[in-house]
Amino acid sequence: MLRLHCPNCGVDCDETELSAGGEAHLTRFGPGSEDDDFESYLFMRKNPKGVHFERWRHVMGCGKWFHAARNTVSLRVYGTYPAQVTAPPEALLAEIDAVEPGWRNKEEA
Amino acid sequence: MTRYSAFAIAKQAMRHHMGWDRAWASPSPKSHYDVVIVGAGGHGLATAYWLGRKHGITNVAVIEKGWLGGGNTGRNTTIIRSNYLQDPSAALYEKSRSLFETMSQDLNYNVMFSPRGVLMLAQTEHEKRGYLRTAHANMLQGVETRWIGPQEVKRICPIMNIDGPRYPVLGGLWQERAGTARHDAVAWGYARACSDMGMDIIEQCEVTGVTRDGDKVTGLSTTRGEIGCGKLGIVVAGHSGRLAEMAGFRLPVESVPLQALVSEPIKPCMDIVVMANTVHGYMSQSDKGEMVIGGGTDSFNGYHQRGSFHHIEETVRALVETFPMISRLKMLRHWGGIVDMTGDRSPILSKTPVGNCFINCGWGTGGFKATPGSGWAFAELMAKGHSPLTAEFGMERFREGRFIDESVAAGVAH
Amino acid sequence: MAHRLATGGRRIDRSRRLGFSFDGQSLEGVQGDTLASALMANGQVLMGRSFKYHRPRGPVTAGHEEPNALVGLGQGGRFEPNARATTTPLHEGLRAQSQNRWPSLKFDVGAVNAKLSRFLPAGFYYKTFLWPASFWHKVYEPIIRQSAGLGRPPEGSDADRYEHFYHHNDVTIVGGGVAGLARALSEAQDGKRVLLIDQDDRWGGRALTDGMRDGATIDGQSAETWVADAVARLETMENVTLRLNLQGTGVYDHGWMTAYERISDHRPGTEGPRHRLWKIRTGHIVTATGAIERPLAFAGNDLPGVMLASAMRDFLDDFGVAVGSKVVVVTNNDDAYRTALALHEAGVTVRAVVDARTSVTGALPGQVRDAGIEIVTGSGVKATGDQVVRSVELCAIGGDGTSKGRISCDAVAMSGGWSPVPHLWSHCGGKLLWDDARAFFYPDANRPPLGADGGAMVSAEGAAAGDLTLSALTQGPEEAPMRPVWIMPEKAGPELRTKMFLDYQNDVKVSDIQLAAREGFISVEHAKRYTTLGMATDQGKLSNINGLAVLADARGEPIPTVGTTTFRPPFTPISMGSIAGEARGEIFQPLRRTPIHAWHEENGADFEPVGQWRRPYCYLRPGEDRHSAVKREVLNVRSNVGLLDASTLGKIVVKGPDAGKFLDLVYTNMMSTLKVGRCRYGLMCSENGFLIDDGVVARLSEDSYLCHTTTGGADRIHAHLEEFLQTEWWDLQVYTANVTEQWAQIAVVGPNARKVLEKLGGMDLSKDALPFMAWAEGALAGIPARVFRISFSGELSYEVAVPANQGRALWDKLLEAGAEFDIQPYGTEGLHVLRAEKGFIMIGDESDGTVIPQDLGLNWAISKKKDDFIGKRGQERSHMTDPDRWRLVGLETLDGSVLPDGAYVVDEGENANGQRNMQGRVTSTYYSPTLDRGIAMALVRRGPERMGEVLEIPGTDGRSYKARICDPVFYDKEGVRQDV
Amino acid sequence: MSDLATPLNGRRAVGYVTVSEDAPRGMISLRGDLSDGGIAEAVRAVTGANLPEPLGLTAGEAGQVAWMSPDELLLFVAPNQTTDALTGLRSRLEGVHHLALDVTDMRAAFRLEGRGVREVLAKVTPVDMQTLAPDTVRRTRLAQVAGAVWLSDEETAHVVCFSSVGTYVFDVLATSAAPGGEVGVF
Repeated sequence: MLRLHCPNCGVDCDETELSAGGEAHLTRFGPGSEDDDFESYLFMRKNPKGVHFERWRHVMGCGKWFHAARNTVSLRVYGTYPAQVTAPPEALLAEIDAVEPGWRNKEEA
Repeated sequence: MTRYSAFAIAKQAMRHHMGWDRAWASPSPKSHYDVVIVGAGGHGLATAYWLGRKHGITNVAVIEKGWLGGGNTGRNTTIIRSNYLQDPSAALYEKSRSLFETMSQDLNYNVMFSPRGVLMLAQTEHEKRGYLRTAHANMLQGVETRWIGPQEVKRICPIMNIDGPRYPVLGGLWQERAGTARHDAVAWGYARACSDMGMDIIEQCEVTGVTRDGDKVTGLSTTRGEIGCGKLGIVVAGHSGRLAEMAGFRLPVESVPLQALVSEPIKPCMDIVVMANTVHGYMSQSDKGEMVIGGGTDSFNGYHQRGSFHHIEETVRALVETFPMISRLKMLRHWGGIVDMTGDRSPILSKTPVGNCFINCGWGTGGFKATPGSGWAFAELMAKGHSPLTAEFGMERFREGRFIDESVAAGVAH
Repeated sequence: MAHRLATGGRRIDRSRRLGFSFDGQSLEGVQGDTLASALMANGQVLMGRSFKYHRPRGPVTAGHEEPNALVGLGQGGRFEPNARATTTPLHEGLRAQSQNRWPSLKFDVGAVNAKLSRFLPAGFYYKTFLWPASFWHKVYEPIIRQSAGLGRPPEGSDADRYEHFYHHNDVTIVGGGVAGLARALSEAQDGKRVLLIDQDDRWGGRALTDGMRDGATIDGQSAETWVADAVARLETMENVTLRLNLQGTGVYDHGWMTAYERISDHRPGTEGPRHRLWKIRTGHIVTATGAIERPLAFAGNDLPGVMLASAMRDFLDDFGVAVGSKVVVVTNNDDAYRTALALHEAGVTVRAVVDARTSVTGALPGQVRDAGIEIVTGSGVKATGDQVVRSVELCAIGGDGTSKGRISCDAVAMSGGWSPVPHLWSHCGGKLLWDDARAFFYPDANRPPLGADGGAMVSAEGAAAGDLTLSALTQGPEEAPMRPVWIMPEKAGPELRTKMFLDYQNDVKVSDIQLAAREGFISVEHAKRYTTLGMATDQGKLSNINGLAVLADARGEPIPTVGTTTFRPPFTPISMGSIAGEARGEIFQPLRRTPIHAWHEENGADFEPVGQWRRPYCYLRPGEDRHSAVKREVLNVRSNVGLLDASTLGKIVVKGPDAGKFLDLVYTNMMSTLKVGRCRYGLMCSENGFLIDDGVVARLSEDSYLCHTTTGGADRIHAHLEEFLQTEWWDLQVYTANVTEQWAQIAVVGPNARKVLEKLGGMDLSKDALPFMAWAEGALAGIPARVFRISFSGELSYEVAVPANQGRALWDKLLEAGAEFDIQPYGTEGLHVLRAEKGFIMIGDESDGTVIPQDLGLNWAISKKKDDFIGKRGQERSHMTDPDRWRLVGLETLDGSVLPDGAYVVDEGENANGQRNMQGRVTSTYYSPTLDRGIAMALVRRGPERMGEVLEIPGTDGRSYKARICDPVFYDKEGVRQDV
Repeated sequence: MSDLATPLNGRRAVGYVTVSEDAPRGMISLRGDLSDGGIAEAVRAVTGANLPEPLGLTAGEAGQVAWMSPDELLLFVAPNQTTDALTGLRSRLEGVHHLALDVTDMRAAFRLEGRGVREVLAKVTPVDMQTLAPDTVRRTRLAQVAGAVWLSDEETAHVVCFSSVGTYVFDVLATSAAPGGEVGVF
């Protein structure tokens, strides 16, 4: 039963107040894009066993979307941040580096 | 291999059962096999079994990170049915269901297939239309199902409250030869049969890398050494993405925990399996007497075999409404398994972009019932490079927009 | 024989006598008894039958870990099977029944299984019942099912209610013994918000029994004084919540816990909930859950009267009940000597203490010797008896069981040592360590369950942490090391091993585990599943360690290598009712009601659930069935005027400088060109290209639109819009609001619609003032209203939206004004028929999540001018542009009959999997009252190119229908009726 | 507003906490950039109240203002003042990107009174009801639906939900407040 901090309203949300929105920072591919890119956008997911950047909506609260960095095995939450960015904040990445060195390599692989 | 029979038991009883053999051997890995299957769950073992039994390929290893049958094979609610809507699904699951009919005899291992009937309840007009559609499709697909009215529902499942008031039962889709089987026994039975054909089942052996020669797979690195292979089959529900990544391709798959629970055992009160999709719950009673209840999946990625409690709550709430008597039963235990969900919630049985490498994954919440059919079809695909049963389940379907979507009729789960 | 002593019993009040019954026999106990203590006070040790062999069983514990003494409690709507007699507080009028026996507890036919047990070893069923194939389901399985199970099923509805309760704090401490109390004090003094709970009805745990007996001191005080003092101090602290009768049952991620409160089980029928499930969100969890004593595996260890040593002294100390009058104590440790002393002091004869250790020197054995009780060292036992233990035979602990003599007795106290209770620690991944000397698993403080912040989420305290002597806190007697004994005697032959029970309830014996290992089920999970060890209702609390040790021995490996099975919640079984909570009956789920709902209820509405709404399917008049009611309603709309409560339709306001641009992205058609005051039908797709919703968009002003959605679409589509606004196109200046419930919306439909509305007065609704596909704002009958001239039936039609709280008033006024035209409400089925007659698609019927607008001939609603809209790219994929796709057509049966719902159109031949080829399916099929014949819409391969072709459609009714492909618009093809 | 109808016609249930439907109030949803001074000014003009802090509730002589989200406020005004207030807001925000709507009829509002109000709410919402400060508005889950909760004092709590589920929420609260269900920990 997760608890995530909503950066929009400042509330620590119970999982039952949230809805999950899947992997974060996907690039939308529209008309004219390559089949590969479009398939990736809709279906290919990192699905990592480890650090995952994901989207959430505080649906039973302020209604706003936000991002979270969470480990899918330990469920440790490294932080939450606004939805209106295309990449995780550097400070957050550094914090994850400190705890899980090498996680980026796993990510790239 | 000692044949199992009542006579064998009686004979052994005289010597305090000291003479039974191991059910399956536990060898060290050889350096090379014609085929290596990663994952000694039901599907992996069934694949190996049919490779040997039907295609004569017995130089096979099935390697397993943990203990055999320890993944979703041993964590599901044991339901077997084939009343699927779409042709490719109906074909695959019906093949599977028909193989369950003779599995105990085929394997000389009682897997307790119990065709007690599966009933999918309709509690809204929309759901009713969906099941009528499935009934029509099944008729043409050679799957025996029929629509039954509320009074017949009550007759075959007296503990159900069919009068609502919230969601009165409008009837249901009834598959009489669907049912349950003993999940662990399926894995054990296959393991014993594979071992008997000379295949190696290697437990406690984790894959750490996939060896390739150009764009072809040649072997595996494992915690028990290098193992070469002619062909590689990846059958590792919940961990498919990891293995695919090692082999060098990507999968349209996400992993989530799926939950289930059982009550304390009580005397028989329900002979069939009931699935109530409007209220999201399904239930059967095991031979031990426990009410076996399926819950929902978490909506976020996770590899923790726990899941969130509110799904348990939703399921139990729904079933108390449908079966009021369970309110005074007690929940004995609840647990979770990791399931792979694909973009259309149907499985992938496919060649991959990597030569000699095949993938069987994405069964979502419905894998157990497919075990023998999945193995049968995947073995054919691996042996021959093509199987009519797997033809529509290729991974290229997502790119083409050619989905096998079972949710369209009535939000069917499991 | 078991009996109540003349004195003693810390929990009972002998002056308050309580009548109860067991298997119909009237008995008496006293206030404070459990059912188990009361039964034993009446000499009744036999309380149940085991699962597989139907062996006679009495309680083996005095607490929550009890596997044997399970009974059915209560009756009717308050019947509960499988209740533990050891934790069931006695109350006046309690009715209990024994279980899993027939015809009676004493004479159980099923006990024949015990005689056949040699033929029924672990997993026997996998090896037999194989022939003939059909016999498993038809013959063998029903027999097995009938003899398995425990209690009888409850019947009908539960008479009680339940509830949930959320609690938040910094620290939750589970277990109110000395360790838990001390931790609570220290946490509270640090200013933390502390919740301290205990499953028992008193604080202090074993310190109040064993601690007092030992004369142990804590901080110089007696245990009793210290506990009372600690509780008193905690009670005065505002940041502390103390709660008894509340059992910590599950630990979940991120500091979430469940706890189970039994409120009225001991006073059935009183007001208030029966159980309350606590949902606790806490900063840190402390498990101070103590330890559980282990049985010893000797032959006959399951006979009634054989009991854990600690349980025997609990019955003595707490309830003044002696389990027997001649007791033998069997042990491998010093603790059990406390039982010998307690019994002796209470005047019960202790025949001997049999100790597996060859040298017994501790302080407690010393006291036993001083009391003149014989101590037999280096020995084990086997117990004999029938429905109660009669004697033990002594044997050398290291031998094969050769008898060294017999001691008659009527109770045996056994102790195999103690194990910390690690369940809560382990639920969320806390790891365990093995202590070889003391032979138990205990929490590894270096590998705790981790919380959301990556820190330790759980810590263990006291006995639960492995500190069994409480030496850190209490000053009690020193105890000498125990001697792990897993099989007694150690070289017992097969005959004896088949009588040594590990899992009592499931009848798993030492021989079964050894058989499993022999057959290769050497993984602990395999052994568990093969033998059912630990799968009984006590979930292995008594059996796990002994079973593991036997398995390890069989494998020739150390115990920690074998490992444990996974601990799963709940700690003890909890009622399904408590999990469902308040959600039952009327409040099972939210029932959404429109402002006109009450009228529908009062006027014959035959409802159907639509999402969480309940909408009238039709309105039944006396003597009507559904079919005739729908027919009447449809004809009345076509010829006259009907009313539909359309309030459930979604209404979303989209406003801002970029509103038009945004809607162009989310609809397939162009919305930015819509003129203020006009309406346009629009389609929405998913990124996959599939149709997800449709509805009419009205342009309210230059920068605002009102988007109508389907009933089911309101929340979903609003979320869809917000998702794209917030996470994809956040640069757009657009606000949305879901105002579905602000408005009651009533469709006034039929040739007389205008006349009815004109009677209300207030707005010019003429064709010129309000043409088709326009909307206007004003007041009708004095009620502020928006009137949309849109039609989903092909008739002259107005949808009138008024503020929801005035919806009922408008409805009443419309009925009144329409009376002279015989206005009639119509339901959802009439709505469906009317639209189908016009060939209008219905989301969920013609579309099912795999259909793109192009399949439905809706290309006219897909803008060619736009570069992008959600779904456009998806629709470009190869399968979506396949000319062989199934596309929408009308179907008319050659004989006018109605096609079956959900039927498929067949094609020649079969596919590679032997399935009949199909070339289409019926998406909507109705009897059309207007045309007096069956009409249908269908998706057919290249359908629109095949007009006039006759198709074959087999029904599950055995008929094969023939239908001709036609235009899906069956009625008023020119559309003149709606545009008048 | 000409009619003071409410979704539940003033229902009331007396348990160990009294649950009753609130008297009618006008409600206006206002979305906009709350950091834009114009919004604060317009809100003050029609309610007399200052802009609340996040999760806050402020009061003025003509109404209350509840913070709903970073770009949304809910204004409470006298029932006969809704139209005027709305008009006032819209005219003051001419040219400012915003959305102001009358949402009076889409909501049901309840009042809980008694010593156990925190406890009764703790049966239905995952919010920490023990520490929720008065005049802090929590939008959350109420049993199975969305709603908002705040306390005006230790013995008075307010609940707002969608009107279609008003009866459900009322029944859930009344059940939670029924005698015999006292928990007694706050």
